[in-house]
Amino acid sequence: MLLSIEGLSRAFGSTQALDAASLSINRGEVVALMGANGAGKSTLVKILAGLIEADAGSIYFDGRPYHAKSPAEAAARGIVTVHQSTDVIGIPGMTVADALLLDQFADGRQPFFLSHRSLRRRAAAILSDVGFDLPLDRDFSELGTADRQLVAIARALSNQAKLLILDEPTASLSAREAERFYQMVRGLKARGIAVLYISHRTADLQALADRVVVLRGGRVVAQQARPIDLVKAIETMIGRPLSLVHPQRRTVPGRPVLHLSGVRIFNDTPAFDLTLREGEVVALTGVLGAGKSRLLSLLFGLGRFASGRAVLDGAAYAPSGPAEAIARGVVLAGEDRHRASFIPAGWPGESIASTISLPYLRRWHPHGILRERREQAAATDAIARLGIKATGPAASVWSLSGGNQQKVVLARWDAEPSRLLMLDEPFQGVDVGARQDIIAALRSRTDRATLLATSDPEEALEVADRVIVIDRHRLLEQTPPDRRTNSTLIGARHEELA
Amino acid sequence: GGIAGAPAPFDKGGVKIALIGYISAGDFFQAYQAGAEAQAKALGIDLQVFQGRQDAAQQREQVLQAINLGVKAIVIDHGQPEALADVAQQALDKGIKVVAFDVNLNNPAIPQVEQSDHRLAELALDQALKDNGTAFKAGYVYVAGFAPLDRRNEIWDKVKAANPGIVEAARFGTVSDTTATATADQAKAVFRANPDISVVFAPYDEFARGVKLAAADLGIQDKVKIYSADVSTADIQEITEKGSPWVATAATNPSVVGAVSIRAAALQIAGDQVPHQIVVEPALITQKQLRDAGVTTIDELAKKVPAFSTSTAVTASWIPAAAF
Amino acid sequence: MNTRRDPHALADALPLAAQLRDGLRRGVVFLLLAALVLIFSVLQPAFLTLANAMSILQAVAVVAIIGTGVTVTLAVGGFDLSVGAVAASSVMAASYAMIVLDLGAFATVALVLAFGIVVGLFNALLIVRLKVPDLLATLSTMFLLTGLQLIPTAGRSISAGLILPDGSKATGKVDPLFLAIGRSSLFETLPLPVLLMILVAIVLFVLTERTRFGRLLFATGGNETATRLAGAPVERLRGFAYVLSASLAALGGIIVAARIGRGDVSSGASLLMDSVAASLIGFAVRGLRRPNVGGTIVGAVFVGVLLNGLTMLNAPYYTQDFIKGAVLVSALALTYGINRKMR
Amino acid sequence: MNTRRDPHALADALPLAAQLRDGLRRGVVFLLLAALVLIFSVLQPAFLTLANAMSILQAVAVVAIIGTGVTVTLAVGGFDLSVGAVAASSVMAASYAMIVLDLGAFATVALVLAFGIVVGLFNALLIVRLKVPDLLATLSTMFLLTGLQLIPTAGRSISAGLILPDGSKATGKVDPLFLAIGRSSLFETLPLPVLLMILVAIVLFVLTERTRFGRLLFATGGNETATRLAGAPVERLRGFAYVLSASLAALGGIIVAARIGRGDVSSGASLLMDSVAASLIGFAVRGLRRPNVGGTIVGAVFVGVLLNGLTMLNAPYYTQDFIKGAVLVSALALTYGINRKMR
Ligand SMILES: Nc1ncnc2c1ncn2[C@@H]1O[C@H](COP(=O)(O)OP(=O)(O)OP(=O)(O)O)[C@@H](O)[C@H]1O
Ligand SMILES: Nc1ncnc2c1ncn2[C@@H]1O[C@H](COP(=O)(O)OP(=O)(O)OP(=O)(O)O)[C@@H](O)[C@H]1O
Ligand SMILES: [Mg+2]
Ligand SMILES: [Mg+2]
Repeated sequence: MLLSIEGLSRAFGSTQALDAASLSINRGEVVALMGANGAGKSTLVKILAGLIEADAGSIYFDGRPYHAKSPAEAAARGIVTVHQSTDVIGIPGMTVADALLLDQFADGRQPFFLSHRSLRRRAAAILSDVGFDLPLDRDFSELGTADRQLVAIARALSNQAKLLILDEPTASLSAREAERFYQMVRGLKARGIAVLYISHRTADLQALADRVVVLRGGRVVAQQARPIDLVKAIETMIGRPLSLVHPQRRTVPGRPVLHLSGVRIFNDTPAFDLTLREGEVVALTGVLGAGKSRLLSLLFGLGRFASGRAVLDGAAYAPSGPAEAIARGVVLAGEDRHRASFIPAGWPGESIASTISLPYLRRWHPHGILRERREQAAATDAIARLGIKATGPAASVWSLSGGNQQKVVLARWDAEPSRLLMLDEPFQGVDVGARQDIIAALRSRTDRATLLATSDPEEALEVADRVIVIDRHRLLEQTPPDRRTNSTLIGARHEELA
Repeated sequence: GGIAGAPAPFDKGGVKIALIGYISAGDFFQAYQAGAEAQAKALGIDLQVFQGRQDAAQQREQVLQAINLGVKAIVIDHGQPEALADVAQQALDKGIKVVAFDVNLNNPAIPQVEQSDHRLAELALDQALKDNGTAFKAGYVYVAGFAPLDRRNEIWDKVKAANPGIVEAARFGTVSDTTATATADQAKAVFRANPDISVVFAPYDEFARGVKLAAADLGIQDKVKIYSADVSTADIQEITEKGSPWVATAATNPSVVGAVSIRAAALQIAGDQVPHQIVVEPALITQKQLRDAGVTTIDELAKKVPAFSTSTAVTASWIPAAAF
Repeated sequence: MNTRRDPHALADALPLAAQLRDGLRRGVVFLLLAALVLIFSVLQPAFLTLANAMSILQAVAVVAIIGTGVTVTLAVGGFDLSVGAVAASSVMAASYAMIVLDLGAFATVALVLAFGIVVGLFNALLIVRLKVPDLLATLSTMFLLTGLQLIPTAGRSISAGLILPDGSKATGKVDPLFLAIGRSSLFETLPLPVLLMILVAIVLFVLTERTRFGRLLFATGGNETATRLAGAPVERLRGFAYVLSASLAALGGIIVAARIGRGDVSSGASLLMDSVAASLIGFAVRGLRRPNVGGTIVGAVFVGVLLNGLTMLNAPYYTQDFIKGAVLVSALALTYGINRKMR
Repeated sequence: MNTRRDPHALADALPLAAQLRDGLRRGVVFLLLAALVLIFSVLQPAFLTLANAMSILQAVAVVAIIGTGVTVTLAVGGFDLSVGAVAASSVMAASYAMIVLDLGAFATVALVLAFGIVVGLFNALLIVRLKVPDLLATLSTMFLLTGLQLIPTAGRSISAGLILPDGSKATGKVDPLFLAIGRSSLFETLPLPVLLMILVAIVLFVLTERTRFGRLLFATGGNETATRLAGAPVERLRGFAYVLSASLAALGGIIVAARIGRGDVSSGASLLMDSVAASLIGFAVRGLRRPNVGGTIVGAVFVGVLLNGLTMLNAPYYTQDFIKGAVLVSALALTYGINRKMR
């Protein structure tokens, strides 16, 4: 046995994040850690990674007691972690190559004196080992969420780990990168490296897990070895039966909300048309870097189309910035919650309530003086509706688990009516149960159009009335309405494009 | 052009002299510089002014730079002797004349121009003793580390020792962007803690203005008397104001000192001897004197108190008077 | 520059010991202040009088007013290094307006405030339009002003009868009404500068802590991108902060000019340091660990009490800076050092 | 093989105009510097001599050395406000060591450097252990030192024959060997302070830009959490930066003491401002827009050339600050303002 954990507990204030959890992993084994949002998975990971300390419990690793006080100590013992937050991977202002080599700078695997060329060569070697394609000389801050995850994975895989911990490494990867990633993990497994794996994507679990451990309320409530019954595991995890019925497509599409005609994202990319109607949910899918986020941000006023015309509710639409877009009823929940939605910890505005209220300050506090009660009410409502696990509306978003943070972002843009709701990778880290609830809520609204971008074709099929594939900044195909029969087709299309 | 009848090289003009100051800001130094410039102009001198900006290391560097520029003489205005002595000697070695104002370079070849801080303090304190007798409670405004203040302080210590009846009840002072108001804030605290102070010795006009402001704020203008050093147009107005507690100040005219410094340099270049010690005598200026003469600005002061406006120190028939 | 708290730290409700620790952390500046007042009053009865309290407030009014401006720039995630220079050049500008241009008190005040606004707009232009980093932009403005203020009078300070560079004599004089700004008191007790400080403090406290505008200011400072994506005019908000801080600095300069009654040459460096100190000490007040207007005022008063008391006790001036530093360090150590166990 | 459309890597495949703009942005400080040198040489032939070049470097050596220390603290995301005070008190400490304690040159240098290290450790303690924000911690250290340096001599400057507070007279004198640190030149041309500056610059340039240690310093400043998670000892890195900057400030103080030959009471405020200015101007050098040691040195030299040239042209001191500010603003506007179209 490589790792064995006995009775591990950890509380944050009044929240018992881990409650005497016990767990073990063998060499060469891939263990999937399942659990609803806020179940305590990341807390367990952080303890193993030497980031926080446990209140009680014991850990044995590689035959010796284990008590890491810093990430450096954890790495020295052979535990390498990819954390859930994409904010803690690289350094804005430094290159992607630097981000790939960061832990080698820290543990001294790199020579003391560096040259630009050797640095680039080593970084390229790391990338080619894992078979990812990343721009080495670009500033890390310019990378999208998915690219950041690739950096984190590549870096972790380049380490000499005995135990690799992956906390939602694939949350925004597309099928192609995910498949490449599965191969890598299997390769590690063959070399006897153990993997502790956390994901809310059933595809991942199916492809990789030798064993699943289900965590609920900080306790281990079930374990399964192969063959794994995922549905059963998920039901244990969320504590209720999973409805596998896909919501049906509404028959009456409403009035057109947004109409794009002959728009081009760049000068030299093909023009396309697109119409979004009231009451419909449209999913935009495509490989990593295909231009999903770019299209959404153009619609949100962050830049202009190279050509073409947009009409919103019958009037020309060319927003000069988010302020105007929001005023016109077009809103966007960005894909990187830390950068795009949250105020830092310890600063006014970090609470759940004020995170939700930020775009609506004028509406909710019409006289200029803050009325805390108005936003508390909205937050309390969101907490109940989306099942956000938090101590209350005044809790800091930084005290929430990753999935619950994401729910706060969704709650923000759902708090007031809009004409076009755009969601970029909305379900990152959101557990299966919550995702179903959110999807149902999204689909129940007929007063607006919803456009969401996702790199996971399965997810697109699960949520949307219409799925649009985007590739190299052109819209490729609008699939016919019957989604289930077409699911394989989209998957195939995806492969072909990639 | 040069001056007809003047000894070489002043008959041709264009003689280069460097003026290297330590402190750049403030009225005193501006007036000093203006006097020097006026005298230089009258003598057809090409005056190169270096700004020390209160940086002794930089001032030292500037002496070296002046040597490199090939000037005929260097006037050093204040500074730190330790930082200047060796470079001044280097200048002398290269045949460059050096004049020092208010910084003791301790070198027989360097004439020392002095406005005599000791004399300033003596004049002001003598007047204080005359007005108040030899026994009183005093407040003293002083910040160590500023050479002129340190020299004035020596006299204060001497006077106290000679008159045991003088009690220094409080010592305060601060030098900042707002010296006057900051000193006023301190003075208020001091007056509150020591209501029996009747005399304040503030040997720097900014200090005196602060103390006066404090006395006005507390409404005790008639209970204290302020004795200071230095003078400016604004000071004259404050001294002569109705009910002003600021009764006397001792001062030299900085422009005169500036002109004297340049003349000392010029005479040396022309080959004349100048005394080693050149003292510009300060004058005592009392409130009564100013009011009686109806003086409101420094120019009027210069006109009405000739001792204040001219100095016969180091001059020669060929040297035209400077107009300032 | 890292003024924010660690995103992984927390402070939830906990056992009594922890609550006490937390209370101490929040109250430490007030406790120290009370201790100082107590000690000074015992050693020197004249300390604890209304008149002396007013003297202390009068002494800190300018620094407090300028400090609140700095605080607002800190709130939007910036930093205004030019405030000292703005205040110093406002002193010059006010005297110039009256003595050389022969303006009255009202015109002078209007002119100087307009000057402050222009400087603020200039800073905003550099920072918001040209994207120059805050420190860098305000530093160059500082140098610019330090030089600029001296040019009209060729480096001389300004008082009635000033000889201008062209040789003529200035004819104006300081308007007594203007002097009243710095020298008169309401009901013979409350000095006007203190009143101004209180007004500024109240207005800015409400603005920053109790209005949606203040929320947006802080949000901009916390995460500019997120705030822009929420539809806020972040550029205008940041620009506003610089215009505000420069205007408050100009107001501070007006008060100084009215106190000293002439245009004095100075770099404003000590005004800058003292007002920055006030806003930084403000971080520790109530354990907020962030810029806040209330804290800035308390911070300024704290330093004022210390210096006034030490002067009354006739402590030599050279010990005052040291004691100021020592008291500051203890306040910080207590505010920030306590409660580290919670991680 | 990157087939992806990359909106930000457009620069390499772009029209000539854009490339020129980019070149201008990177080179603007050098262009301005060249222009200044040209103008000054034409107007004053004595400007362009080796001796004057050395004078300029000599004049900026201290500011450049202290500035590189500030740069390193900026690199780790901090800011050291105490460097001016450290340098000022090092001047006092050096003189005290020789004149009062009667130590020789070597012992004095060792003592003062040790003093710098201790101050750096104190800052590091406040910042790293007690989590006091950098600005706040170094500001209080600044006040502490400004006061502390005055206490041993009761506020007096230190020169041979100093009367101590207890009435006795100091017996030591300044060691000529010590003075040589500030006053001697290598081969009669290269002043020792300039040599020290060059050494410091080279060592720190290599350390920060060419070693894995330097990468970690910048990484700590850019994203401390990410760097810690990668296994780097971020606390020690930040501590190191403060110890380094205080030691360099102490070295700067040693040079100043050796140049002026006595312990002069000063606040160090102008040293602080000038070295901060040098490191901030450094941001604009090569268009890097981040702290960098090479830029700091260039920034210091830039200001040095400007002031030296203006002095040679007999520009009054009050125009010098203004011109300094104006040149700074133009350099910034060009570095940061250009290329905004591209986004
Ligand atoms: N720093 C913190 N402060 C306060 N509470 C915290 C903190 N970190 C975690 N928690 C709480 O601990 C619980 C477990 O969080 P954890 O991050 O381990 O969940 P998770 O299983 O990783 O969830 P997710 O799937 O959403 O990532 C949550 O209720 C969360 O709110
Ligand atoms: N706001 C942004 N800032 C910087 N780079 C961006 C931004 N938006 C997109 N990009 C970059 O532009 C390219 C186009 O990506 P875009 O994000 O539109 O594609 P995507 O299909 O959403 O892919 P991803 O899964 O990476 O988000 C990518 O290389 C991405 O890194
Ligand atoms: Mg998690
Ligand atoms: Mg995307």
